[in-house]
Amino acid sequence: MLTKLQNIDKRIIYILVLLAIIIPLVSPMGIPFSINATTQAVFDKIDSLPDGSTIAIGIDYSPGAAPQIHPQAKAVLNHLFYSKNVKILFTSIATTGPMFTNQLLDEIAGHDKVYGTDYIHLGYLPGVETAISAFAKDFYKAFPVDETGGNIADFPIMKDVKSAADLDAMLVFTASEPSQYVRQIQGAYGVPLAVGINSVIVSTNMPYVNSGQMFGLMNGLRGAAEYEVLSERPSEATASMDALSFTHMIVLAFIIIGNISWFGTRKDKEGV
Amino acid sequence: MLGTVGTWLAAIGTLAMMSFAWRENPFYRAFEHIYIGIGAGHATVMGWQNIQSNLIRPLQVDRHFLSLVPLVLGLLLYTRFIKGQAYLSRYPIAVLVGVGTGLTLRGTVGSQLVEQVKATMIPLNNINNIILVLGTTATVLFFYFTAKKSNKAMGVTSKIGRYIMMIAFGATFGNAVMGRMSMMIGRVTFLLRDWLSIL
Amino acid sequence: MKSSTPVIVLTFIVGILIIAEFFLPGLNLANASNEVQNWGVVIAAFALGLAAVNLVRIHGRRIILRRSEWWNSALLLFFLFYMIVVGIIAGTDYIAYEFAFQNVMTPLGATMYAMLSFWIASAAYRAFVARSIEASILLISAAIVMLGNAPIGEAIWARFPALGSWIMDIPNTAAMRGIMIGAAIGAIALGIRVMVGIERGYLGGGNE
Amino acid sequence: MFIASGRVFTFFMLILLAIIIAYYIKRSREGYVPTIRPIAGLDAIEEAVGRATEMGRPVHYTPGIGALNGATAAMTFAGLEILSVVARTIARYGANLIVTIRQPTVLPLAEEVVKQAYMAEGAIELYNPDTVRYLSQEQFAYAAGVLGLLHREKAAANILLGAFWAESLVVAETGNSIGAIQIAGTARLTQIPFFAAACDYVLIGEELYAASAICSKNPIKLGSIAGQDIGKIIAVGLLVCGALLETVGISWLTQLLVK
Repeated sequence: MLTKLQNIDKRIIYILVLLAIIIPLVSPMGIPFSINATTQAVFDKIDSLPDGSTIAIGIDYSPGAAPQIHPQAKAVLNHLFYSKNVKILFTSIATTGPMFTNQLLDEIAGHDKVYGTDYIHLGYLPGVETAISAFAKDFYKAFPVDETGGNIADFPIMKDVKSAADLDAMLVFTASEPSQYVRQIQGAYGVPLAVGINSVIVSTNMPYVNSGQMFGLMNGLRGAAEYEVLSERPSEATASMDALSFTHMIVLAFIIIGNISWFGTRKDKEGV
Repeated sequence: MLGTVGTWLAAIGTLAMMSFAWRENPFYRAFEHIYIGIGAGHATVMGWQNIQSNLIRPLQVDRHFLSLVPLVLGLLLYTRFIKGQAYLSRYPIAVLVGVGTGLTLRGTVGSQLVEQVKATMIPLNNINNIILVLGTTATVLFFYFTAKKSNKAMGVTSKIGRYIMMIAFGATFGNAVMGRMSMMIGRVTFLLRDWLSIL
Repeated sequence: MKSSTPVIVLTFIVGILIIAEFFLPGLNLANASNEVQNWGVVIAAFALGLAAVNLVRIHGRRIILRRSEWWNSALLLFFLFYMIVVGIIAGTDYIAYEFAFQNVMTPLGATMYAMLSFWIASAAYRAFVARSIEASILLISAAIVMLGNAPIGEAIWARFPALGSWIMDIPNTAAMRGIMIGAAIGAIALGIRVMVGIERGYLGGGNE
Repeated sequence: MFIASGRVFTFFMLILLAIIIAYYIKRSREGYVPTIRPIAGLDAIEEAVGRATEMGRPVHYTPGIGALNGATAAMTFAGLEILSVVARTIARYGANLIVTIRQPTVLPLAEEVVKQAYMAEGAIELYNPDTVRYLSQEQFAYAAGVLGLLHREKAAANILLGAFWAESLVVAETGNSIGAIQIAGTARLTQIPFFAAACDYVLIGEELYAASAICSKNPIKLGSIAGQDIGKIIAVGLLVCGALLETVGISWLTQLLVK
């Protein structure tokens, strides 16, 4: 019996994980959750940006990471476009970034902000860290034209911004290497930086939060749900929290099963 | 109409990929190859756009003739197909390697060494700070490669280093569970809501 | 083989330029450094062509020789050329391009990523067994963080999120910092070895 | 000020490290060979190749998915260095090697490394131009390709050394399920736990960089490792002194670092 528990077919685990997602999505229970301090910090900073500030938003995730990060970006943009008067420059160092930026802008449509005056989509710049360092140095050189092909000097939003030194904050949504922005934006120009990232890279980025190099951080889908609650716009991320609970229970249950069976059969092993 | 076709296509692709978890099968193989093809094609198009904006535009519009240098370097990459001239392809590579090493050196010292050391220079007046300082020290010393085996002090610190790394690896793994599950929630939501309209 | 000295010298000069620009603004190297970094971007773009040649060679041969399941290689090449032709001629915002991007590439990528939920569950089941002190530490720390993340953990014990955050903030930060410091020194040493031409993997191996 | 403010200390730290490493390289040129503790994963490479040869199944190797012109470049270089040793071992045994590549810029390097390795072993006739395969620059398309490949080719060994992101667990868990011997290493901190859970041997952080020097058995590279150890002592010394000074309320050392 116990030996069987040690060698459960992986496919049974996979099916249970799927069920743990499907069932609560179909009939949600609404288990409450608390707000993490790092998400609160992102919200507080954005909420307190004075009118007329200029911020840059880096949309750097790929389709793979989108389910975790896209809801974060959407929650933040909803907050910015509907409750704040802040100028926003969208940039990207990921090939898939511009398409997600367009998708985000479509999804939050209905606001009164004007393209070119309140926000601008500068598009994609290749070269990864080199690209960040290049646009931080000079927006006009790095992005001579915006995503729509217009000369960026013709847009009123670009009038008083030349380089990263003119930014009041930068937010980056990425699943790869936020430290590049720490080096090139926060480190080089002292611009306050916050990131929305997928859960797995949170632990390696906590040192940057603790040392103050990042003023805040959003952790995966939960971070998105927290931001939705903070900005009083509960949406898709909030709805997924139950499924998150159940899948965690499945993983923990299998860890317990693995241990019980190992300890139960250990006697036999020692005999061998 | 096109939207519906798109959703069906996306749903079929999603199921094909997922079917790998059950077993490797022809359905998965077909979509694996489609995905590789599209991904590589997309990357090539992005590369073409880079050449447009960083090479052709500066040459044509700004008359920035220094851009001829990367043009030549880029073309030299292809000398590897010419017998006897393949060594020329090392020059563009040397530039790439130089840029990469330069960025590594200048970026790493500050943010991963000095900043981290500085962040750990904290007063030892509470248990958290003590754990931070001792834990960081022990972990760094775990990687000391030239220590003699007989060195007891090194043995103890490296053991503490191992334990504290185990805490970190467990935490990172546990924290990743949330992210990975979120991705599957995203896919299932797509199948149930956008495709089957159940939600 | 031609001498590799000029190549190493070139690597060294480019590397020093990038470093000097960062630390020594007095030298006014910013323009030169930007220019060279831009060259890197262009060269990387040219390399995509090499990569496409590799794909076409390997899969073209599979098709010509009618290797088993050659039709998969044909699918691959078809979609490769489809994207390249449509993307270059009509542009990436043309509907035929966006359609493939949004309905094939995006969902396939998201699904591959999502499958990690399966692998992570099976890996946890297999690996998180308290066989030794180290494995037990790993297991306990993972379990606490999971209970801290899932809203249901809060329902079980209100302090789980705080405990989970503490593990992430203190011991985890300590270990990650330690590894980071070590790895930084390792990367610097490797970087120096590359710049002075001791490490020549990029020249196709071989020692000094 | 000639040196950028805020980077003065960092600059001198880089110079100091460079001098120390150069000094040890010089010493090893004069015959000094440091004793270096073994790294378990490295010794396992030969065993893995041997097993693959016996079983008549290929070895899969990847130098990671990191780009050349970015901050993870060093990991890719380390991966390529070790590839040259692995490829030589494989050429010697006459086993079959498959190298998969995500970054187009890494492709020509990997091809060159493998070819040179076969030449060095006098086995150029065994070199197959399809050994090094570019899959796709799209991260998960690359991962999907590796999955299919591992399954179809039934790799006996799966060696992953370089910079990895989320695909690490996809590849390692599949390798585990087909029973391949797995050796993985990266300095990308977030991925180490997954390698630890699914692989037989893991090179953690700096071990990856050191491994490239150790497996080359080149005394000059080994010398630089002794230099790295001095660097660690300096870092720890600074850190401990700074913490102790902060404890008694003195913070000039902490301030010095931000100069």
